[in-house]
This record gives sequence, C-alpha cells and structure tokens, in this order.
Amino acid sequence: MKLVLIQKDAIDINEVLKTDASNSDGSDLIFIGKVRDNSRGKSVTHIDYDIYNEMAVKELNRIADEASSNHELNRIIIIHRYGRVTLGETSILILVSSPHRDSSYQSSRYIIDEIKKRVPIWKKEFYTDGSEWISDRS
Amino acid sequence: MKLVLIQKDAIDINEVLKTDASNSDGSDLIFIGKVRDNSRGKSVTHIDYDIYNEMAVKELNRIADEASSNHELNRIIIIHRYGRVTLGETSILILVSSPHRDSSYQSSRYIIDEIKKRVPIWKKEFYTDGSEWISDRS
Amino acid sequence: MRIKIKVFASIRDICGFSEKELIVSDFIKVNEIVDLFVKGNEELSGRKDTLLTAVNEEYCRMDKTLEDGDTLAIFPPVSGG
Amino acid sequence: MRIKIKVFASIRDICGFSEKELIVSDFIKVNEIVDLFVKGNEELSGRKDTLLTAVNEEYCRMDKTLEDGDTLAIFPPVSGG
Repeated sequence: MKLVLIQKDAIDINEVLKTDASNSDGSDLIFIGKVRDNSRGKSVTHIDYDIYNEMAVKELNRIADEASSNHELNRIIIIHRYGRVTLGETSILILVSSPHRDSSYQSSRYIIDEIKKRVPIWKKEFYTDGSEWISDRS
Repeated sequence: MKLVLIQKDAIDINEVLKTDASNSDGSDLIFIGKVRDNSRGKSVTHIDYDIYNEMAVKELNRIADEASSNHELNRIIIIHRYGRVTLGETSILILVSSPHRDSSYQSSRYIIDEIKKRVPIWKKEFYTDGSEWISDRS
Repeated sequence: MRIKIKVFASIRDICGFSEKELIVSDFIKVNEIVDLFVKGNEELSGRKDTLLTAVNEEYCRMDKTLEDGDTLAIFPPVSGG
Repeated sequence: MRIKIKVFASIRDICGFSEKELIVSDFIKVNEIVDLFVKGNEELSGRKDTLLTAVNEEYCRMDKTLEDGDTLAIFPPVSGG
C-alpha cells in the first residue's frame, strides 16, 4: 500500500497511523520533519513551501516505488505540506510499515534522503528580520 | 529530556508527541513495534509480556543515556507495555528528537537493537492452538 | 513551435512570473532557453550553473531538444523536507 | 546468609514460583545456586547454558560471589520489543 499526499492542511498522525493499517505490519517507523525555531543563527518564525506539484507527486511516487522494490514494506505513506507551516508544525511525515525493522530503517532513511535531493519543493524561511529561499544557500 | 515508562495501558501517540516537545527539535523519529498476526507460520491472537520491572527500568535508562552520549538528541521517550497486548496494538514506542536526522536514525536503531538484546522483558505468544515463550526459541 | 515555461521559488521571484508560453524555433535546446532567461535577468547570471531543469515533469539535461507543447521548468536546487 | 531469588518467563513456569528467599552459606557463587535449581528441575537441565543471571538488577557473571541480602534473578534470553 502506497500513499503520497501533498497538502495544505496540518497532518493528523492518528489518521495516518490508521490508514490501511494491517495486523501483519509488525512495525511502523515514522519520520516527522518539523519547523525549527532557529536556522543557522537566525530566529525562524515560519516557513513557506513552494512546490512543483505535478512533478513532486511523480518523484515522490517514484521514490516510494524504489523503496518498495528494495525492501519488504507493507505500507508507505508520504505527506508533504505546502504553503505556510508554522513553528513546531510538521512539514513532512514519512511512515513505513514492515515486518522487519531493518527494512523500516533503511527505507525510511532512503526516502527522506532522496526527497531532499530530488523532489521539487523549496522552502523560504522567515526570520524575525527578513526571509530567505533556502535553496539558494548551498 | 529523557522519559522511560513501563505501562499496562495502551500508548497514546499524540500524548507522546506532545510530551516536552520543543520548537528546536527539528525532527522526530518514532519506532512503533506492534503485535503481528503471524509468527513463524502460526496465527497469533495476542502476546503476554513478562517483565523484570526494576531491572528493565534501569537498563532502559542506561540505553537512553548511551544513545544521548553518542548523538545530539533533544528528546528520548521509550515506552514498553507489559501484560496482555492484542493484535495490532503497540507493544513498544521509541521516540527520538534531534536537529539532525543522522542522529535520529542511528540512535533509534541503537535503542531498539539494545532493548532486544538486554532489557529483561519476555513475550509469550498465544496462537489459535497453544502458546509459547519466545525467549526459549533461539 | 509553442512551449510552456514554469519557474519556481527564487527564480520565480526574480523573473516576476510563475508560468508563461513562448513561441520558439524548432529544435531549440533547453540550454538555449535558459541562456535567454539568464541574459534577460542580471540577478540570474551568477547562478546559471546551479539551475535545474525538467521537461514535462522529468529532470532533463541541458542539451535536451524541446518539442512542440513541452513544458520546461527551471528552478533552483530543491530544499524540501 | 539470606538471599532472594527471582525467576521469570518460562523459568518461572517451570519452577512454580516467581520469588523466594533462601538461606545459603557465605561466599556462595551464582553458578552454585543455578546448579541447585537445575538439579531440582529436570526441565531446566538442557537449558543451563542459555540462562542469564543478574544480581541486584545488574547482569552478572556466573562466578560472582553473592553477599547477604542480594537479589539473584535467573531468566531465559530476553525477547522484548
């Protein structure tokens, strides 16, 4: 079971955990990325996410398929927010369910690493004194 | 922040996520172990966990301290159930929060691996036809 | 032929639009379009080597030849998660 | 001297108790107590090498010498998680 969502609304983890949960799952591993109050010495107030929606959905599905083909996974759920995300809120959630925790850890790590490399999403951090597109930094 | 709990009641993940959450966390990684409906070809109905409570609490705290000393972690929460845990229910939850996902993945993995090696907890699986202490199997 | 251009994040801020249609000559390559934009926007000149491109929602090389009806996206390094 | 014994999981089922006090001679070692239990319970005989022990809630070697008031726990390999 694979679910990829790009949504404006806050993410409800209880809903996510229930979505197609199966008694054969064995274990869930959930990665939650949250907006942090500081970034390289600046005080963050919120983040605006820009997203190339159609392409992001394609890439996220491809990454999920790659993870599935390399690991025994019962569930993969990837949810990324767009628009404004405030302090402490979840910007991304990745859930993988597997009978084997090796598979869970490796695939979860693979998914977040690949998302950060190739999914067309950009964050603009807002500080107490200004704002900055993070992609320009590197 | 470190919290180790051994409890009979079901685990409420929303409560866990809120416990001492900080806006500097960056990311949460949550491992959830669940009772699976099958185990080596047998149909599982539920699991009874036996626990050496005082020693388990000591070992869990020690494992959490080891993880903290090797990784930059803002939060560690470890909750293990005892007594009867039914199909699909969470038997163990491990949450680590860190500004760095490397730390989250490595420390979460370390914690679950060490728990399975050294914390004095034993599961008795109940099947449609009988039961078995799992520790005797190896 | 006719193609659609999409730009995102800081590139959109610089260009002042998010999407536009262009009439271009046949067999034009991605890098020729990118050059056009870089020449037209001083702020982009130092960043040309960091720009990423996708045609019809798939990452592409700069020497890819465009076809009629293609959507070309030009954007900076991604920073999701 | 007086020590407390605790047993868990399958070992408890076999022994028929979970905790008991014993009066033992001074300087007795952990393995001597374990031997006592194994001799008294045929079902334990094949499993002696798999048994784990802890004194006062800390894992210990089989040759550890017990002291008055110690709590010795004897249990099978753990299987939590």
